[in-house]
Amino acid sequence: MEALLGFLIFGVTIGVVYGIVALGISLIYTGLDIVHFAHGEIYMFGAFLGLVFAHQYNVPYWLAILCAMIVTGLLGIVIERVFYRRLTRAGGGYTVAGMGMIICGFGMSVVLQNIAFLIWGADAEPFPVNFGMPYQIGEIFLPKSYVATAVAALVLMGGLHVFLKKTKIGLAVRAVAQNKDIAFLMGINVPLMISLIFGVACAIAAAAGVLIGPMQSVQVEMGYLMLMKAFAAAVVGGFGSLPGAILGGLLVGIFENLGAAYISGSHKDIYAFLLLILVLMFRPQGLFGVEAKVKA
Amino acid sequence: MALLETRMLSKSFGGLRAIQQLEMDVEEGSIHGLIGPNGSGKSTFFNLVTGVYKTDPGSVVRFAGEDITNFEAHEIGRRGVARTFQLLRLFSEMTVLQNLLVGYHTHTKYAAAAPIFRPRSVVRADQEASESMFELLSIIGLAEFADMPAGELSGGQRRLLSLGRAMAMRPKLLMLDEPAAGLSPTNVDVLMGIVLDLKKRYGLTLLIVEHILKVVMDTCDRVTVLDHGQKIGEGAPHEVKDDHAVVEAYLGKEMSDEEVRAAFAKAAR
Amino acid sequence: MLEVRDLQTGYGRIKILDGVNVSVAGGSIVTVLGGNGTGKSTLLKALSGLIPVWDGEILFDGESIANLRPDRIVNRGLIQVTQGKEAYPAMTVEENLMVGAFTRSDKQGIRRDLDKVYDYFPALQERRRQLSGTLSGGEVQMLVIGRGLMANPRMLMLDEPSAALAPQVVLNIFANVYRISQSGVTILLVEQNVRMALLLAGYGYIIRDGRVLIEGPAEELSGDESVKLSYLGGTVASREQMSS
Amino acid sequence: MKMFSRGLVSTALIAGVLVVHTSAVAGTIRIGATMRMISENGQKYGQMVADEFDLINKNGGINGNTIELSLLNDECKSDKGVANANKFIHEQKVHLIIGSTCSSVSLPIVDVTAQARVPQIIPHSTNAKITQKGSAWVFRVPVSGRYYAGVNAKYTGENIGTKIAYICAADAASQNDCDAMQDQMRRQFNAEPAYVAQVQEKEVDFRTHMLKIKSANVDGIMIAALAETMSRALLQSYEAGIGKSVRRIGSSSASNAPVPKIAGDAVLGVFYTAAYAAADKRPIAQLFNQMVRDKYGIHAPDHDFSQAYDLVRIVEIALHRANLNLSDGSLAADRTAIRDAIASVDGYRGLASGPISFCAAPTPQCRDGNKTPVLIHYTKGGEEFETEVLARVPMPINFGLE
Amino acid sequence: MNLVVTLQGVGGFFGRMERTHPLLPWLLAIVALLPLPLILSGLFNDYYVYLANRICIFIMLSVGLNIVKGFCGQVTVGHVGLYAIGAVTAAILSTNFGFSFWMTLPAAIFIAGLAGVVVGVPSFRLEGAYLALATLGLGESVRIMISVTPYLGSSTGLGGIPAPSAFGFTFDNFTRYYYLVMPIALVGIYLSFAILRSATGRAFQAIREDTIAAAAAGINVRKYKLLAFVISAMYAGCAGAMFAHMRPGYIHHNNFTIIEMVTLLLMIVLGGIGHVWGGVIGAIIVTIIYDQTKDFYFYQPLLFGSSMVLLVIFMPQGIGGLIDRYIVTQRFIDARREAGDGTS
Repeated sequence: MEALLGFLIFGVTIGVVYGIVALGISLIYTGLDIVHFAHGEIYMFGAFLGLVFAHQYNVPYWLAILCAMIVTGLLGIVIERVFYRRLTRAGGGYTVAGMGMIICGFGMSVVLQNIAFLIWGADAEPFPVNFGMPYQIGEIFLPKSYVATAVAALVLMGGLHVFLKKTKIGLAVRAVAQNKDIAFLMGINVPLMISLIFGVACAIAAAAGVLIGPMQSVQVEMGYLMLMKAFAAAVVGGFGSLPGAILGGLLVGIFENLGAAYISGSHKDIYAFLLLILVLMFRPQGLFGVEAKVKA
Repeated sequence: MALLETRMLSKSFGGLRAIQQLEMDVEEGSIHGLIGPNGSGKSTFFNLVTGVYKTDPGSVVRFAGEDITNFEAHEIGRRGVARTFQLLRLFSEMTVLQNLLVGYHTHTKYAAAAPIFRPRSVVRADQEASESMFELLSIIGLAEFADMPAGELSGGQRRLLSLGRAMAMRPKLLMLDEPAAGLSPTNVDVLMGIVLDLKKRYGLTLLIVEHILKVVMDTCDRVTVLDHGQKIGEGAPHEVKDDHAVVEAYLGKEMSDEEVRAAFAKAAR
Repeated sequence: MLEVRDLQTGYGRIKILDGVNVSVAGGSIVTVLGGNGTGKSTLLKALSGLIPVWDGEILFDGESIANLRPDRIVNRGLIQVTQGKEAYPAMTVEENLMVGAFTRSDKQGIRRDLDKVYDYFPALQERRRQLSGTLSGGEVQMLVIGRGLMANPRMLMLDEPSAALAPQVVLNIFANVYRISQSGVTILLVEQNVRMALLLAGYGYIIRDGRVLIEGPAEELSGDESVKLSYLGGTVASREQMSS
Repeated sequence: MKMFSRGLVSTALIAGVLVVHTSAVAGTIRIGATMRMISENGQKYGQMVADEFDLINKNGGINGNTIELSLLNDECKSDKGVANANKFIHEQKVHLIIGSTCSSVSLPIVDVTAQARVPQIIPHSTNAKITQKGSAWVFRVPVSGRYYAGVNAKYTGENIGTKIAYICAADAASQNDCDAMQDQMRRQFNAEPAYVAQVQEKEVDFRTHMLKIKSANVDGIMIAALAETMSRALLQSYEAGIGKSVRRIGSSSASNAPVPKIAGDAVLGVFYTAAYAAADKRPIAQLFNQMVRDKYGIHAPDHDFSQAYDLVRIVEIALHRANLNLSDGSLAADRTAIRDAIASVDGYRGLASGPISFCAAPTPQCRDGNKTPVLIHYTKGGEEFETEVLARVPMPINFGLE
Repeated sequence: MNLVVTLQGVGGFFGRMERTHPLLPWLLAIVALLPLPLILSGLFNDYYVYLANRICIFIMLSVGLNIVKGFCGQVTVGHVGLYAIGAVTAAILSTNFGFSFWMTLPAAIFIAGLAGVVVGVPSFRLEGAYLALATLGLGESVRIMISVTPYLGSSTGLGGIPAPSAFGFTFDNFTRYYYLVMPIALVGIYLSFAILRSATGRAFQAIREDTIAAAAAGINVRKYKLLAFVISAMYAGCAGAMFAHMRPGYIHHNNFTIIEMVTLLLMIVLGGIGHVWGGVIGAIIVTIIYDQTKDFYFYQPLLFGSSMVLLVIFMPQGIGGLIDRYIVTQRFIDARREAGDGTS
């Protein structure tokens, strides 16, 4: 029983991080209609930037998260403006919009990874943050970093929710996400909003990177696996659905930890894909998605 | 016997009932018109018959006596139902000839895996196919564009090509979804001339959705009028024209111009 | 107020409009008529900046707005109301209306206009907290018109507000359009429903194959035999035409 | 036309890249090295190897000949390593191949060098199979995994206990360390593993395993993984609440600098076997530590550094001894001469804790040069980590082969 | 202008030969390519023969990928998984069961084909990015399975895969292996052409252009999608077997990672998605560039990644598309001139 609870805790702590990255992926998908295959590298950049702020400039951890979010967000906006903008403008067709976006995403991820390597080197960097002694409830061991991660994730989600639902800009962002032409006709500066969406998505990926830093250390190659898990989370929760992304992240986290615990630990990374494929096959709109936005 | 029959045909999208218990017969050898206001369910009807959408339970679609309800689209095509699309849906990166050959697909005389080894029979079958498609191309007047990508054609030529692609299937029933949309009056005449010529040549049955009333009235033997997914009138064109329910659906309550103007003025006050 | 001169535009390589001339006087209702695929919607898209103008001139209040970004055109008070099916289904009615007011920052004015919209279309007020995806076709059409009004327009361009609606609803909507025009908003109405449009408008254009074919005062057009014969399709036939 | 000119430009660019390589020059000894260069350490070992050969050249070269080193990256991928080896052999016509750092790359290259009859000397691949293939052309400077396991198992069984959990990462060296350790525990103490977890090479989340290990109440945890993976596992073992009383046993890569750097205090008490200990008190070791610190900015060199350094020295010795013609026609003879010269290296004493000796027979006994693992444990974590030598254990030549 | 004339001339020459016998140009091509190892080792050295072998394997992979991706328009990024399956099948059958190459090759093709069914089934319901995600997951799962299963090679890889031999002749060095893989690659290209020009190929293309219209034209969309996946999987399986048996006969799960997939994508993007020759050109150019930039290993990913991004943005049709477009436009202008403006 305690073991089960332990596995659940692990599932939830990693799940919220999956969820946050998935949130960004979903946001980009709804906003720009692209599945961003380079998002894992954005997350990695965020983690490194957080590290730079925390250790080179000795910024407190929470502020490092914020700084990393801002810088990564700006980086995302530059990437969107320079590269994706052209592709989204080029519009339909199987060469450009469908496959092209995916290939461009892969290319971008290779480029970003290489740039990070050239800046920070290939070795993993520790991200020690002293949260103090873990909580101990009976036999269950609950490190404070887990709690901090969960809290930060909740704050992020809440912030994003408030931003989207309660602010005027948030309303515009949703309008752009749902229908760009109409948003344009309502006087919304759509290109700006798209950049904003991309920036916000990148910023929250950065937050995820900084949050996971103390748990898993920071490394140039960290993005790819996270991307796969976050994709799984986004699809499981329903692509484009923001609460779905978080729930999907939790589900993927719990599913793979329970799978690792009770089926076979060696195949842990396969479980996420398994869940992804099962959901795609039997409920393409995702578990919480209202309507599947399958691209033709 | 009717070539195409629908019984209790229904389709809802979410809460919206696009087609409601539609009963319709298309007689073999006839030209059947389907008219109705925008959103009355004409395109949905096409999509249901050709298997693009799945029908609601209880619906029956029969073609040549066979129940084809909810068959896969290609199965229906294989049985001799060809259609055109309002948005044409041409294979624009393929050449004109290839577009037709795709239509001819169901008549290809070799198995899908056979071309891997490309035996003589395959080569010969391909040659025969190309020849007969060239014949069709000359009927619709696109022979000289055979090797051009379909995407490079002009608007009128595209309409002709979409007609040709449907004809390449050697169908028994040809369903045309607004074939004349966007054409100039002379081109409409040319197109309808070709359609009638094809009908005579191949003994087709035609089902036409058209907005240009003149086309429907001039060419159709029988007309069905849809409104809000329901059949509100059917008969020969001249009968339909005078049908009270039809007129009602198109014009609403029979208000005179003055009454309408009065309603406007009242609202403004 | 709006002056379109020799407008040419299209999609990709395909030219849709080949020299269209339209002019709309301030405070009037002008209608552009034509069947499917004649280029009516393309005209509106070019006017609101959604597609590039290839050639020609668009003057709004004497200033060129050709190839401006859509939001800049909106800022000048020229608002397009899209077809009824294009609301934001995942937003509530009120949120939809607030999107329309995005460019404005005067809270009181927005409040006033919101009340005005609810006054025009009381059905919307009843459903202001509902997701707009649950509305009926007529209500959605009211919603998109209301959303256009929220931008405080000086000129409103309506794209087929009667499409796929029951006659009674069409009458209601047209009556409200008339009311809006009476409040001082210039209206450009693009329609297939020739009879209703000509009853509402003062002046009409009929376009076909990307060119203006006939133009004139509404009464003249509705009396024109050639108009009846060639352009009045299924949805637009009047009683007389059906039986002629 | 615009598109077309764009195409022309692209084609021209591609053609520009296809530069023809300079052909080989007689009078130079050509050495090709393939390593995993996209990693901080790999980069630095590679750099050190290159620097050391440069130094030899500056000091007059080998019997008047200069050494030309070509360093390529294999990303630790066998197909790329094989391609590099083929490039060295057939295009650059090298006399000697150094590499690879990764066992899974060295393994296939052994076959390539055996077929092409080119001597190959390996800086740090520990997988025992490399020399068991019986190639007459391969030499290994590092300690073979079979010796490490023996020492580790003996220490563990005698001092800690026999109930051991294993976490084995899916890279060839770690897998080999893990398997050999389990095997030795069986042989020496008749102890079956208490828990075995097979994880990805770059696994990031071990907590589920740790929780299961925790409930298994083991005496020790063997973590066989590359440095970064290992340090994550170490950290997470504490997160899961496994106390200090459970000893952590590292595979040989525990000696790599990233482990204490990333794991911090979690490395305290971790013990492992390696080929070199920075805590070595010998003057040569102290000098080496100083050199690495000054030149490469590394706090303390790990055994991969020392092995790379030893490798250069052994190659230097062998090249001095070999009777080389270095003409175009003498390539095959020169290669054989170098091989025989390396095989004649006997009792080389360098940084490694014991002597390194090779002999002519194509057997592991002859080709696993270093047979003296050092048992080390960490006494301080972090970037300025400190270690302590527990024991030096010269192993019998045949150990682990029966 | 000259280029078009030359290309049309070459095309015409091929066409004339093909009319004599459909296989004639291909036999001639094999004959023409026979002395290549001699030329390469004479002009450069043996290493380039090795490179030619690798190119042949990549040609099989990219031509196969082009069938499902270029012809049929299905976005798959799990192709390396199938390649891995082919390689592992060949390796296990030959080392554990002693099968010869002539048995392992068809077996690898067959098993990979079966796996192709598994990868293809999601395409019934998924399109575009969703399909990409599903196939990415499947491909990566294959690699993970291999890496954690000792029987499939796990971390140490599978080694000792024997060189193929026939009638006492062993294909155990580059030059000899070339005479095995070159004809196979040419057969692969030929089959790809045969498929493209047949009704099957047209069905693939029709599905790519418009699934609904294709179905309305009587094409069994599911059957042909699956067929495309299976055929392309068989190519991958064949490439896998060719890779496994090539000296030194060693495979490792590291050879089948996402980076390899990205390289493969670059090949077909550069060559031109949907053009048979595109895959071939891409495989040749990318392999050579990769090799020639080996010395700049720190910047190689940057070069490859950015060329992918830039290609997609500025030259989405690739080299093949560029040539095609040029020829077609030329012909279009001619046709228009002859038709005297026609009906437009």
